Amino acid sequence: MKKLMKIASLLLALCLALALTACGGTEDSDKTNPPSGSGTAQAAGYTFRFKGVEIAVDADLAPIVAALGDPTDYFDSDSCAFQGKDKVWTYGGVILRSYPEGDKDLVLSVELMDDSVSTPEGIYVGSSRDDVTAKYGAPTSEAGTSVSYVKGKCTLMFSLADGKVSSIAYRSQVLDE
Amino acid sequence: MKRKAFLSGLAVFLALAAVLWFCQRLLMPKYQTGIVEGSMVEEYYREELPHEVLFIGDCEVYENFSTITLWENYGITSYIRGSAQQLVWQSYYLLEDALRYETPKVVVFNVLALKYNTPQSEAYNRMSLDGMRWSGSKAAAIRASMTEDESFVDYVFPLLRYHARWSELTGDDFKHLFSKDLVTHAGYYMRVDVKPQTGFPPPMVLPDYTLGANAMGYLDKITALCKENGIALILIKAPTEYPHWYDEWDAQIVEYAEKNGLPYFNYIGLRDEIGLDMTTDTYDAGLHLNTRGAEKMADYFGRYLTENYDLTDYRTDPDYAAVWSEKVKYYNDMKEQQYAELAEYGHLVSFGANAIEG
Amino acid sequence: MLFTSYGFIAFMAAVLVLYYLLPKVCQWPLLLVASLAFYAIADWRYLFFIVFTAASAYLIALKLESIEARRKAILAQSPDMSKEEKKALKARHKAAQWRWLLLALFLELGVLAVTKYTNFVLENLGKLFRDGRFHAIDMIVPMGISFYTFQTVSYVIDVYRGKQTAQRNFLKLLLFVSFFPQLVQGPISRYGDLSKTLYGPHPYDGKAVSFGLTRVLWGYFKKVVLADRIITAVTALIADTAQYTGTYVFVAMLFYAFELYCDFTGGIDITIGLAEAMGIKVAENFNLPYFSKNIKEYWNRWHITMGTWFTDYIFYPISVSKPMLKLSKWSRDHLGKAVGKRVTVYLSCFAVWLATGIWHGAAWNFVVWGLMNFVVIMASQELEPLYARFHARFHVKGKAPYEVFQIVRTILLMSVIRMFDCYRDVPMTFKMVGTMFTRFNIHVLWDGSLLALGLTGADYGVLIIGFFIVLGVSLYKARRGSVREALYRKPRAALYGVMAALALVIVIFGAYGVGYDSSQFIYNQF
Amino acid sequence: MDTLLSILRSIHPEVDFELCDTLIDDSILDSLDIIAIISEINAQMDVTIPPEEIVPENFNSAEALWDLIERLEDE
Repeated sequence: MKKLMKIASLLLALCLALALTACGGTEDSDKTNPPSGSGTAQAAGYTFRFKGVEIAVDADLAPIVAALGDPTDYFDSDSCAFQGKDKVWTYGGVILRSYPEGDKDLVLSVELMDDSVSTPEGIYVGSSRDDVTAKYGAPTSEAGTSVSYVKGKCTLMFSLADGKVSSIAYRSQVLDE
Repeated sequence: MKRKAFLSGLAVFLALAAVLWFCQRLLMPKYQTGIVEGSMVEEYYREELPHEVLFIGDCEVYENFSTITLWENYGITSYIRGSAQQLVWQSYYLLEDALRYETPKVVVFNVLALKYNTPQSEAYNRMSLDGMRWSGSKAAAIRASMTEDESFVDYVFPLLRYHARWSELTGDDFKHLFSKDLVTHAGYYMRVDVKPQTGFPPPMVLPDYTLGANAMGYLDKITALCKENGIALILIKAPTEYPHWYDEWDAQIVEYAEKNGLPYFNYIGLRDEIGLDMTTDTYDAGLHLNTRGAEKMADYFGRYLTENYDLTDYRTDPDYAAVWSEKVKYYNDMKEQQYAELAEYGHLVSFGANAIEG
Repeated sequence: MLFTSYGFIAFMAAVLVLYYLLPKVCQWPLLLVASLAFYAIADWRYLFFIVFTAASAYLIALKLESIEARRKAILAQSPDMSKEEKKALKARHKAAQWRWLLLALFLELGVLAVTKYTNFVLENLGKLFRDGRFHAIDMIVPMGISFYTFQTVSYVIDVYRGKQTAQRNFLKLLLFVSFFPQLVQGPISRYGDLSKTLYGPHPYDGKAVSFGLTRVLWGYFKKVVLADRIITAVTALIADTAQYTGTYVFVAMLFYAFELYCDFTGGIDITIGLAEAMGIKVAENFNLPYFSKNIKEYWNRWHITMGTWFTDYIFYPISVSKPMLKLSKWSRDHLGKAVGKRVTVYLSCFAVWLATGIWHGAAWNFVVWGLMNFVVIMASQELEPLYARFHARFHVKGKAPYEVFQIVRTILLMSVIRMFDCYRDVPMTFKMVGTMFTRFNIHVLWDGSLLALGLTGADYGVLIIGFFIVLGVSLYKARRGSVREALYRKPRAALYGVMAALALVIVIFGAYGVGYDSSQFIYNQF
Repeated sequence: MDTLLSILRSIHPEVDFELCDTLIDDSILDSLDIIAIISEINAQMDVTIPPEEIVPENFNSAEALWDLIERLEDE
């Protein structure tokens, strides 16, 4: 019994000490982390920065298109039997597509069609395949004429033609289902 | 005493079963107004006479071919076993199901659905599967179609799926508790309004243009099933351009058709020959044809059918003529009603999106 | 396999039917097979953990008993032993038993500690040192490990204390440890209790089966219709701490109190009802806890089996241990009688509530939650003389309005403390509770804001009616006793009718299936 | 026995300990009372009650408790 008590009291003291120090720790980290559940940029995956707006796949589209201003082209289509609309916004060489989820539209994909824009890592249409692997490393997957990198819930895809990037797409994994 | 307890238990159990059955009828969506696509699969079983031509596939068949025109112009008896976003395996099992009732001479399959290789959406699954009569085909169709969150039991007892509708019941649910109205014309979904095609956004670049192995596997099964039953299979791609049908996909189908000795027509390139004008012949800016377009399409396709297949002209058969004249009447009545609504309101009010109840 | 899955319902039905169809000698083996299958379906690797725990308890319990048997044999062989010699013999054998007991505790609690608390310790070390040396690792936590470990520990200690003879059949002991209805969320049964009815044989008894199934249905009603419905709003409220402050926190608190009650008691009703239908008596875990007049009473009526476990195996051993008694004596002599009397109680209670908090979850929230309980219980203990004087003066004790006041006070107090297990972390909880007093937005109760939490008016209707049904049944139970017995005295169709009505209500109004995230039983994770 | 009774009375003055034999069953004594009693017995009578003896049968009445103390003294 004596031994048990000794162990128990030691453990108690340890817990208490930990409790005091760690509480301070939690407080600190609280300030650096944004509140969870705010649902904006998904820090985990690749994101694209365009006109100062951070765009991540599966993010709510409404605030993004509001911040981007008037598109050069807009298209929407009813899906069969009214299961929501698929929408496409075009801003010059950038195409934004959405899919309906509940009563919101989420980002399905962002496509970079010309060299007026580049990824935050500096790859643009016309970069060579070697440029891509230099920046992003070995691709997660390769299929036909494209290489893909998966990070978080985002697939970053480079289509290649004649050894050069012909288009770039940030794709939601919804597309692979 | 024991017997009495058993009997009262049995009575209560039967009463519970009856109430549950009634609730199930009440709570299942009726698909009578607005979203009528959910009624299509079920309506097939109301057909009295067999058909020589059977279409299977998604909206690209049930909105693009007027079965009534096929009858009126060629005496072809046809039916469209279509449903919204019908996936290839659903087409296969719906065909298998149809073969329990009849053996058509020609089956027409629209290839767009081959782009989907995996189960997609619970809502569409429900519309394509709930209406099927129970059989091994239905069970297999369910198993092939379920998304991750779905369970088979929900199909066996649809009440488990639709129980939460108690707070959203509408007049239709009571009115159509035991009887439903026809919503299609031998499977054809009528829309007479016009919204011209203006253009489509550039198609998405894909990482891989190979059609999925699962989807192509079911196309193989459709081909084999038709061969087994002596049915001629025709592959088509409807003349509408959106969702985009990639050239890479088309090449694969051309190759497949050649290998299997099947005719394949991509009607996108044949629009001029058919006489389609996408400024007047579509009701939703080019996604689907309207009735004007569907009649042109049917006339063109009917000619091909009569020239190439040994089909019977049933217009002279009094039994068929009687049944089909009713269909023609319903078709013309609905057309008249839709045109009247267009004239009065400028758009349709009891059909399509505007008719969806609150 | 969640209780609310179709799979579990089918599993339960199959076991029940087989249970009465097979010969009676097969009943407990069937339960063992079912329990292991239940566990293996969740993850077959879990089986290693549970078999290890059961096997170590089995072997050590036998060892403990053989040591005691040897002592008795020696005593019998030498009847002329002196009292001192007997004492020395006993001390020697007790010491041997003690070492074996420590080994058992080390093995069983060790598995629990490693699987459940490694990441907690690593994360906190990571925060402490901030040099990336420590980070959480991927680890499997066997389902219900806290529950079955506690059951096993109580078995070994009871054998050690001589209150229980050891089970000689390993498979029977394994069934006690893994009995599937109570595997994931308790109650924490004692071997002496459960073993009386667990192994049967049980001939078919229509009354027991219909009573058991009625209770199962009642559990599903609370769980599926009420708890799983209101949880949508609770989740919404605690997820957005920026928007939902002030009165919203109060709403979250009450909703969570209702949700937790329905979820936990509902789950226990399913467990006890299912066992009852098989003729097995599982200890009650609740006794109308929300009718308690103070926190101490509340903890005697809520999660009872956990409370008595902590009392019997932590509180008593610590408080009557020699150092504790010495400490108490010392403080009495040096610090006065008042302190001497309190020191034992305070220290033991502190230990118990710390342990209770940690047992509930590996997070600081739970530690603080446990200690808050400790503080409130001690405070009410200290205030008791004051209450006594107040009661003597105003003669309100026992009067209905005052009792209602006491009950409401207890519920509110418990609900506030419980906020610690729903918000993200400890500082956030303090902040949110604080906003209840600093932000005045009581209008959200009637301006339609509550309809933006994921529940429709119809949902609130179901919840309100359900609340009154639960309240009515509880009041009946408190005043007149068993509702099922009352129904049983009426023509048989009455009981069957209630069962059918419950089934119908669950099917139609249950918050399950597509469109509802079927939430796990809250207590599964403990 | 008198020492025991005075200990019990100091904790619950309102209870007639010579008559009552349902101290635990009727929840007159709670766990806090029990350890107060045990530590008083330890202080005043020099008998240690081990945890395994804390069962309802031993605490339901003053008499049962007295029997327990005598038995423990004897061992």
